[in-house]
Amino acid sequence: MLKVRELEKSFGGIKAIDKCSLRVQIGSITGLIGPNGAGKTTLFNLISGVYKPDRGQIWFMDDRIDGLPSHQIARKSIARTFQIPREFKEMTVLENLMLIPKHQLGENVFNTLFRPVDVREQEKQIMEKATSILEFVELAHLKDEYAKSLSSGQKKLLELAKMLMSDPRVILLDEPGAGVNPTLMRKLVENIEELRQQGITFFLIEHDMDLVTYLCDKVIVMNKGRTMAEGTPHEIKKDKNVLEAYLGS
Amino acid sequence: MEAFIGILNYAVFFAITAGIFAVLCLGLNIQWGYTGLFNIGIAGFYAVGAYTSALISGPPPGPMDWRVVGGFQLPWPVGFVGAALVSGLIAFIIGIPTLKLKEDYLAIATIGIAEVIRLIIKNESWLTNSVWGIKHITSPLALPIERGIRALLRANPGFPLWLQRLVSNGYNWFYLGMVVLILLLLYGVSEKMIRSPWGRVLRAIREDEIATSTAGKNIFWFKMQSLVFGAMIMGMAGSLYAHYARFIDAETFEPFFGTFLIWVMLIVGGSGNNLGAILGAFTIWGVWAGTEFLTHGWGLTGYRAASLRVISVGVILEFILLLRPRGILGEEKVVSFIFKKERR
Amino acid sequence: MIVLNVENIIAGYGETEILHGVSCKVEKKEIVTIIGPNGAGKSTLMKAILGLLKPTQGKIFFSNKDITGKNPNQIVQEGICYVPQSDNVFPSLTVEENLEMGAFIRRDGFREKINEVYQIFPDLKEKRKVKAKKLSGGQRQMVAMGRALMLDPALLLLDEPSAGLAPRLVQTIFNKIIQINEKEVSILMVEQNARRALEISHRGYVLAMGHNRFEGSGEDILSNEEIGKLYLGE
Amino acid sequence: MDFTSRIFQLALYGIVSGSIITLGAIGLSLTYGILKFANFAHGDVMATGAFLALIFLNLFQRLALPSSPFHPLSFGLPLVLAFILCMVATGGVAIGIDSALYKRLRGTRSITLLIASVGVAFILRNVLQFIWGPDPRYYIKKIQVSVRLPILGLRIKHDQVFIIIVAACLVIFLHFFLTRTRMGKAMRATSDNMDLAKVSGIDTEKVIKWTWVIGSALAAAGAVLAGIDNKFITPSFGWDMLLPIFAAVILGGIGSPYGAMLGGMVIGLSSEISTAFIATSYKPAVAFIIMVVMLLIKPRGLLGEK
Repeated sequence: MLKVRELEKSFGGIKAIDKCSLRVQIGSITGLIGPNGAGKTTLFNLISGVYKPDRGQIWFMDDRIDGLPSHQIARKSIARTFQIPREFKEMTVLENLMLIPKHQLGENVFNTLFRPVDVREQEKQIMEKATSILEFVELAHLKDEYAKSLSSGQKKLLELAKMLMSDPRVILLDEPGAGVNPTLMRKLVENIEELRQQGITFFLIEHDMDLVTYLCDKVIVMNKGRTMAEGTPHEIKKDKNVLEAYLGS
Repeated sequence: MEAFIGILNYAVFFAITAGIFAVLCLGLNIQWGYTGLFNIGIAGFYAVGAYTSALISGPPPGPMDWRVVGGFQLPWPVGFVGAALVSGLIAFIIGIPTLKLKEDYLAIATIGIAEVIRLIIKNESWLTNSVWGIKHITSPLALPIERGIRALLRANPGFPLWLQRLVSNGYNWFYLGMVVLILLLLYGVSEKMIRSPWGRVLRAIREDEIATSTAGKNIFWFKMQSLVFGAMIMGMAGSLYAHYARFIDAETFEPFFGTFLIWVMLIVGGSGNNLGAILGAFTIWGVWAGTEFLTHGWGLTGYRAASLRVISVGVILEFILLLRPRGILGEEKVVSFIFKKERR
Repeated sequence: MIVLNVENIIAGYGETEILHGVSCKVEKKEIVTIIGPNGAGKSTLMKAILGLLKPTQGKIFFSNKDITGKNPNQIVQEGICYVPQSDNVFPSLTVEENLEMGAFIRRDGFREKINEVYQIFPDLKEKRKVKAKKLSGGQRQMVAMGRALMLDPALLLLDEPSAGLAPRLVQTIFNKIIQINEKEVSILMVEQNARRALEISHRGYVLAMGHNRFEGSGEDILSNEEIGKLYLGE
Repeated sequence: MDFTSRIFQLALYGIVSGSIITLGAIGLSLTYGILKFANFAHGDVMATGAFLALIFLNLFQRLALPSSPFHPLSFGLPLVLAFILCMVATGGVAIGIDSALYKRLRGTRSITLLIASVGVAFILRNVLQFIWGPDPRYYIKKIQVSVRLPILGLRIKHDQVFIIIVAACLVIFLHFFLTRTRMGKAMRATSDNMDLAKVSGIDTEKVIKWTWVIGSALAAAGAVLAGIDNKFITPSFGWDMLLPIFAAVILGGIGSPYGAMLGGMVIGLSSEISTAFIATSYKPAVAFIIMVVMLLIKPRGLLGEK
């Protein structure tokens, strides 16, 4: 499970995260909601190592991961998406995916120079995996295009495909629904449910309460940098404090 | 015929220099073209390579020198490897504070280290002989080859003049062969590396560092490898230069020849393309040589001619940036080797 | 009277064409909402109207005057103001300096106007010496709208005014939009929160893949089954 | 002279050279803030200013203006007029370069502009060298004797007092410009967010022009003051200034003009004081080392944000 304990982070004197504690159960889909400026994206940035916390702890399974650089957190199979897709523009779609798998032999120059056969073998496997994922998200016909030439919807799919390449155990989704049309949304929801069947944990920021209600087992509400409530979506919808602070009556 | 040999001999001289510049371009292409590392202190790595190699494989200090160390007269390959190692080490040290920051910081740090290296060369006479430079640097296999040439000429006094001229330029032919061989070798190795998963990570870093990092890649370490590897190649170019020119001093590595010209070469040729890097080096070195004839034709001499030539290279750069920012060749769309194999 | 008339414009970024001939109209005192899936070209249309990118074909008229291809500062001078979706305040300037920047091309009557803006957004008056980077999301949105109002625009363009705001604040912002409209400012907005936006709009357009798909009154669109299914998430 | 007074003496010189570095660093920081690229030609813009002043100076000396020096300074009306005119003219040169080159590259990656500026640096330096040659040119031939101050036996020249006062006045002027005038506020707004400035009706092209004019005029002022201090100028002056001004900007925090002022002083003081401990020829290296240390401990700089 993913556990955050008494986490704090300030920017220029303002506490973005203030003694925030929460836990995310393995295998669950947990939603993170809260008003703008509550610190949700900051929390994601702290978990994924983009920022370092000032105080407090983050645990994943039995390891403490707070303060680790983001590449080491990624290696613990915690993947994240960005609200705005960050594709590698001047690389082809296929290369965008092939970059993702961890611990590639060929990432060490000496292997490329002195163990070319092994490297080539692994490259072939990675390419097959990437191709099948591209088929899954229906981008296969674009595999040799520059990623920058995709439409914004396609970029969102590419982001999802990249995440699938990384064999994640936990996926942090930052507003998967933002700017996605309903058709694509349905596809995304289907994918999320299918992946959860395979035992992947989801932790997602979302504003669309309908989506949260439909998808999540548990919802955590954040306000002013700390958690103010948690429970099933139905409990949350009835919680008085939450209603007052967030949903409005 | 004699005129032709004159031109041919000039062409050999030209190709050696352009070849050394092409090596520098390959080094820069790894750093800038593929990784997006903005190194404008090439001259520093180039100089360190030249001096290291001269100190390892060059002659001991002469009676008139201020220099008290170096000159171990070890075989040239030792100097060559040493040059690469020391340049790489300096790149490593520079990389530590700057590679975690935005690209502009690396730029100013590299220009700074190049200046500091130039100050050291000018001031630390015990090591570098300061402004008097290091003279009589031995060229690899120069003694036996030149002895052979002399013997050949002595044995055949009947050679026509053009043949005598051709033969007496023999050592340059040998050196050209060596430069070309090393250039091809470096080209092959960097192509292999760039098309491997390693190169893919570098290109991803160039596109988006944060996204590369959240994909589990240690971007600092990859950038460091790229910086160090590029700097090592620059150091090798320094060694090639020192043992060809046989004389080095601080002026050799001033910012124009040591850094700026190489940038123009890479951008004109097409950064992100190793063939482009080599093509750019030969093209711009040709332009540079051509401007000499031009200024000569206009009767300009001394600093005026030199200034005008620098201005013209600057103007070429600006026009390329405005009109053809990807250079003559530009990067290929599909880079990794696995795709090429599959296509065939 | 037609305030804004966009006729068949084609526009995009560099080589990528996004709008393949889009038209729309805003009448005086109207609130018009543009909805459509992501990538439909809604924000691009806004940018084209404002001159942030130049249409390759088509015409844009504002109060019967051709403004196609003009620069943003000229278009603002004509009386169109724009509130971008994000990054819509100057963080290192104070609230009052932000408002002042809105009135950059205005030489007189600055004080009266700023008081008018403080009347609509009383919160801002208290914070007028505070740097905008210290404000919350909702307050920033208000600063951004206030900044746009400083020029007495005839037409206000709003790019997703409710994006990223808590539901409670969304209602406040929509109320402010109605309040602004009552001051005879025509409004053209793009919204993801389509239902809420259409409820307060006189008319709406549905955009898809860079083309006009549907056009009608707010109720028409809300009651259209096909559109409901596709874009309103039912 | 004992060690303490020697340090204080060097600190005094440090304030003089810090004033000059500050003027260069402000312009660099302003253009960075608004155009988002590190202008490597800024040092050579300074040098251009110094030589433009030389042209005006020669012109006025020929024009039979009253040329007797203002007592106790070592120069008179011609240099003062040349100083003012060269600030204007350098601003003009900067606008010219912008509209010929940078303007066309706006919208590409900032690093492309950076490369272009390296090209501009080499072009400017060699144009100066083409016209005036590599040897020093003199503003003032007369040697000025320094006066003794009543404390610690420190010495300073009247010209140097003039330099400090003029630099301080320019910095105060800039502060009022940025906080009190419409154009100054618009510059800060554009530096925050250029697109938003555009849609607010701010003519950002005009703001950019003003930024070039102010940054380059201050750079030219710094260069002429350096020329007054050293008595001579050379085309390589710009190159020599590059490391100190960049170090000052990075030290203060890139994009913050106030940081540039602070950074300029720190670099000026520490480079001068360092000569008490290491060889004078390594003075440029000191600026560099301070910069690297700063990058290691606080990469955003002293006054940098975010």
